[in-house]
Amino acid sequence: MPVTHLTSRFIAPECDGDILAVNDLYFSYPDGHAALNGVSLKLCEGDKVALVGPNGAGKSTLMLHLNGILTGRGDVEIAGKRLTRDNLPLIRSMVGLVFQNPDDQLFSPTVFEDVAFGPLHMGLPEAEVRSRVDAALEAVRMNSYRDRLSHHLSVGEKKRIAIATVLSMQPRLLVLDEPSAGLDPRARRTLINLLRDLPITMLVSTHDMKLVQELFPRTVVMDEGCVVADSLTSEILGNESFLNAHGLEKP
Amino acid sequence: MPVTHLTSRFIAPECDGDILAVNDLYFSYPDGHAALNGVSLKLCEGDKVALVGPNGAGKSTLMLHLNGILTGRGDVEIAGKRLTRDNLPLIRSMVGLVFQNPDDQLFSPTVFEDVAFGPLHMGLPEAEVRSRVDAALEAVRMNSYRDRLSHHLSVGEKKRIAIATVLSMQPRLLVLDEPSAGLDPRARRTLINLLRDLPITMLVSTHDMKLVQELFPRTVVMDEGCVVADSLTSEILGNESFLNAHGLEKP
Amino acid sequence: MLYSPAPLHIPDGFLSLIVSIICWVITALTLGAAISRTNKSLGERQIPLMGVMAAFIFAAQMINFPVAGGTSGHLLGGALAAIVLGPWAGMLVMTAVIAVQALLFQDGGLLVMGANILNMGLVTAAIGYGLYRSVSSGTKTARLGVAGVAAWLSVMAGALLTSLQLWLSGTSQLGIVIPAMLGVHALIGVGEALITVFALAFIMQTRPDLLGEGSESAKAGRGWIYAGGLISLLVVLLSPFASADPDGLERVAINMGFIDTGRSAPYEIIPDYTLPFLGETALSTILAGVAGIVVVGILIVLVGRGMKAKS
Amino acid sequence: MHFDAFDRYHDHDSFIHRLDPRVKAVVTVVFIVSNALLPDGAWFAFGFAWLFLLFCNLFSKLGYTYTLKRSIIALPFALIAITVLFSIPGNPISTFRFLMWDFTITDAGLLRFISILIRSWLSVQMAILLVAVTRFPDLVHAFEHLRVPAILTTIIAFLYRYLFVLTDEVFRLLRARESRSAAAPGSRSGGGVMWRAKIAGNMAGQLFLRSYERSDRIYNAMLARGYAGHLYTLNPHEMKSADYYATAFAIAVIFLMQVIGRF
Ligand SMILES: Nc1ncnc2c1ncn2[C@@H]1O[C@H](COP(=O)(O)OP(=O)(O)OP(=O)(O)O)[C@@H](O)[C@H]1O
Ligand SMILES: Nc1ncnc2c1ncn2[C@@H]1O[C@H](COP(=O)(O)OP(=O)(O)OP(=O)(O)O)[C@@H](O)[C@H]1O
Ligand SMILES: [Mg+2]
Ligand SMILES: [Mg+2]
Repeated sequence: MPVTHLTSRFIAPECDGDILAVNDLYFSYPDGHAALNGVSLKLCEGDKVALVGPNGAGKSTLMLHLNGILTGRGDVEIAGKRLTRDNLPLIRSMVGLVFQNPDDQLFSPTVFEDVAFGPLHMGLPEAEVRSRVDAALEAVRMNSYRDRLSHHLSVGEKKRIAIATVLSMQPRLLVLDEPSAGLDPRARRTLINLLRDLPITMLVSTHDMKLVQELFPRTVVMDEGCVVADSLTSEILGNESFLNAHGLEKP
Repeated sequence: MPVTHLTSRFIAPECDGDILAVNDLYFSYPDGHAALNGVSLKLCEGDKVALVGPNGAGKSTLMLHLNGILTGRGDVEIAGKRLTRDNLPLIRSMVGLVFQNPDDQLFSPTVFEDVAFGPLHMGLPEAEVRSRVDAALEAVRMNSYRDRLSHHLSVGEKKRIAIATVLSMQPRLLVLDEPSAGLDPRARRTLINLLRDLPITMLVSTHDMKLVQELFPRTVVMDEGCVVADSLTSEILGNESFLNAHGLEKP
Repeated sequence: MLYSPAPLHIPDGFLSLIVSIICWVITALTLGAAISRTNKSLGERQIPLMGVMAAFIFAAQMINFPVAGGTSGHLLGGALAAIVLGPWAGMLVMTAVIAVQALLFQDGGLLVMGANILNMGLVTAAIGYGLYRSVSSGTKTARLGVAGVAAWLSVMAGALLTSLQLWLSGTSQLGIVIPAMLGVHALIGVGEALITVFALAFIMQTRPDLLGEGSESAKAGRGWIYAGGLISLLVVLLSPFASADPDGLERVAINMGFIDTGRSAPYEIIPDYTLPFLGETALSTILAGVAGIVVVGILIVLVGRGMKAKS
Repeated sequence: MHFDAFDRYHDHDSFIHRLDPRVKAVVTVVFIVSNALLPDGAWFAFGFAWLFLLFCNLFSKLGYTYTLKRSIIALPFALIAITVLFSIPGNPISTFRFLMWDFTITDAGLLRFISILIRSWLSVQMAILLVAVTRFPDLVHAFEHLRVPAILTTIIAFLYRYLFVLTDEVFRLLRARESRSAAAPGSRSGGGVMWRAKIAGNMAGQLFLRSYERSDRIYNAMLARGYAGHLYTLNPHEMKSADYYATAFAIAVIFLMQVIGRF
């Protein structure tokens, strides 16, 4: 399927990229598959941006670059710091990455231990760790769950705990990979309200066009490893032929 | 949350239950959790029915009863035969159950072996097994995949093979648990077309209300182990307060 | 690195034919017992369970944790598999893992697979389960503590057996291979022990039913306590002796004919085996083989007794 | 993530690919046994065995050097054999001092060391070739035909299928841990060794539970399709005349190898 390129209507909103600046990023997997073909993207403090595109577009691959789990050719800057091997741990404390499947995110027996992992790894003193865990659980409204076993929680609850595990690191940028997948309508609604209320810059990949419409003023569309549109959500959702060309649908 | 009961508007369509008749089914898990509290349900030849409800409503539990993987108190009749320990193999050949995660359903190394598993275990002769595998793969348009290894397939492809694994048993009733979860819009569209074209009675559990609207004339709503509505889809989707009361949303 | 070979997987070519064959015989006998036990005692649900558990052990071997200076601890899994699945099922699961590692990744050879299964699958499972079983009705702390010791010992036993096989094959010098292998594996064993203990603690916390009364793990007989204890005792006695006085061990081995066994060049074996006038070498070869088989036979009988006594 | 990287099969349409998997498995094992039987220093036979390997490589359309390139995997183990250089009595070749010991390499020791390496290297290459030209499920079928107990081959077939699912799961877990392995400016990050070991143990426990529960779901899926304790397969493998000829040829070559090695 050919990549339809931007009409001039789709132009990225003004932004000096003070939180995130990705510049001409290329990446191929070891098997030779080119997953990113020159991606550039900027996010400002307070932005809430949706990242959409068909399966295999490279969304998850891009997200894995934002805190250095993968490193391709090109620049990634977080809050003005270039991501290098040396400042990796520091960058990771600024970028909170939440994976699609909360089961991948939660590896400790209890909720408390999981949320405390990040702060503990950062070497923070115990009192600080505790207060951060409390604050993070408070933010996702799961304070009463701190001593529960994560194994026995419902998907929606796990999802919120997964978000808390990165909030406890007090990141400046929250990166969420398909947060609403597998949730029932009620849990999905709770999640939408939670994301709306969190006062953090966020980049969210999703297939849920209704979520995009409700929550994000700005949308980035990827296909075949390129950003093919970066514009106001209303504009992108209004252009049906463009959506179809990239395997998307109107909500 | 209190269970909202049916207004008199919600009445099951006329049906003599000639394919599936569930009568006052109760079931508790070994840990004591009562998952089904008196479920009754009838399906006629050719019906395509959606089963919706919030997480934990008991949808999957009900589906596991339909071919005797779980057995609770109450009656299950398939095509007029009461499900008992003795006719279990017969019932299992009539009810094709597809689980949510295709990785649980595809346990053989190759696609062919997986699709042949059902017919082989029904004790059919080799020629018959082969022709059924061909027909089933044809039905999901995956004939060219017969010698592929299951783990090389994409989620959408796995989903279709999973459906083929039960089609090869030529079931009279197809029971699908959340078939569209995790698919991107394009793969989802392919699946919808496939389900529309299959000339088999089916009961499909899903959280995807848009799928319900597009595909199923009749919808059954479950909550807390009971059927709380069984009616025309348009009627159910039209009653917003009822939907909200059961954690559902309009598409 | 997707997959890093562990130092216990012996490749083909490093063991002499006769040592490989003796190990295969011991392994095949034990596996035969395991298969008939498993077929008898377990329901049909066990097939998918053991298959997925084998994949679990394989995948869990990739979980590591940084120790210091670029080294990391990781899991071999023999003890853990036996503790959670019971000894016979644990052995079968480990056998499948080792076979797939050899077949698919050439991590460990085919002719020497008998030895590899013996070292990493059978002995580890016997020690792991046997010691754990002796406290399986004890407190949580006791169970975890013993599981840790058992996991550590199981790795040491694997290393000791590997060294002895290499030495008997004339591939390594005893005075070097024993301290080297045991030294390295004393550390690797600590990683094994820690992961095993914490993994068990996790399971006890989230699904205590899988390890409690009536679980698969509690079903096997008390004979395992003797078998596991006996092998552990051998390891505990032999390791320091072999490390401190390899020459002593060599003298013992020469006196008992073991050395000639392993090292007799393979092309001598075939004619000697087939000719009616058995030479001294060939006789000792056979005797050594028989001795090995008898030892294993006794162990199997002991275990079988224990199982019967229980049921 | 896709860890198809685990799959070592190379899809070509060659004479060797088409051979019955039993033939390939048996010839591989016989070849490896033959290597073990060759005496130390049987250079001609080693060379002949290598030619046989090249020939198989060529006929599999993998290219001359396919197995050669992958065969270094067993190399690290050679360290363990290094001690034979000094331990076998013979004429000294060279002596060197390391720390406080003198080491003398003897000719007999050198001969044995090199022979061990060559044997291992040849055997590994044959095993590499086997999985490159045989799909793993076919190999498992071959073992069924060769009377490996069904319970073992079934476990192996399941292991192979779920290897990919569970290793993906592990990699995602490792990735999640890595992405939260952060540091704050001015404090020592990483935690203590015990804590890190505990996290790894938790991950193993987590993986265990998920695998365990998955096996339950698989069992249900099997029940739903008529499983009642016995597994049946439709096994299309039949020995054709080409298979018999190929076996006879390979065994003859290996026999010749032994003859060359002895004289
Ligand atoms: N570990 C890997 N090795 C090789 N190729 C990979 C790997 N992971 C992903 N890919 C490929 O890279 C491309 C981009 O994958 P990616 O996961 O980033 O897509 P995505 O946009 O997140 O898709 P989805 O919506 O399905 O999550 C795909 O073609 C995928 O098949
Ligand atoms: N194996 C089990 N043991 C104990 N309780 C269980 C078990 N499986 C499910 N339950 C409980 O039974 C209830 C019904 O579960 P079920 O899986 O049928 O719900 P569902 O309607 O399919 O939900 P979902 O939409 O999340 O799939 C839930 O409360 C669940 O927690
Ligand atoms: Mg993705
Ligand atoms: Mg369900």
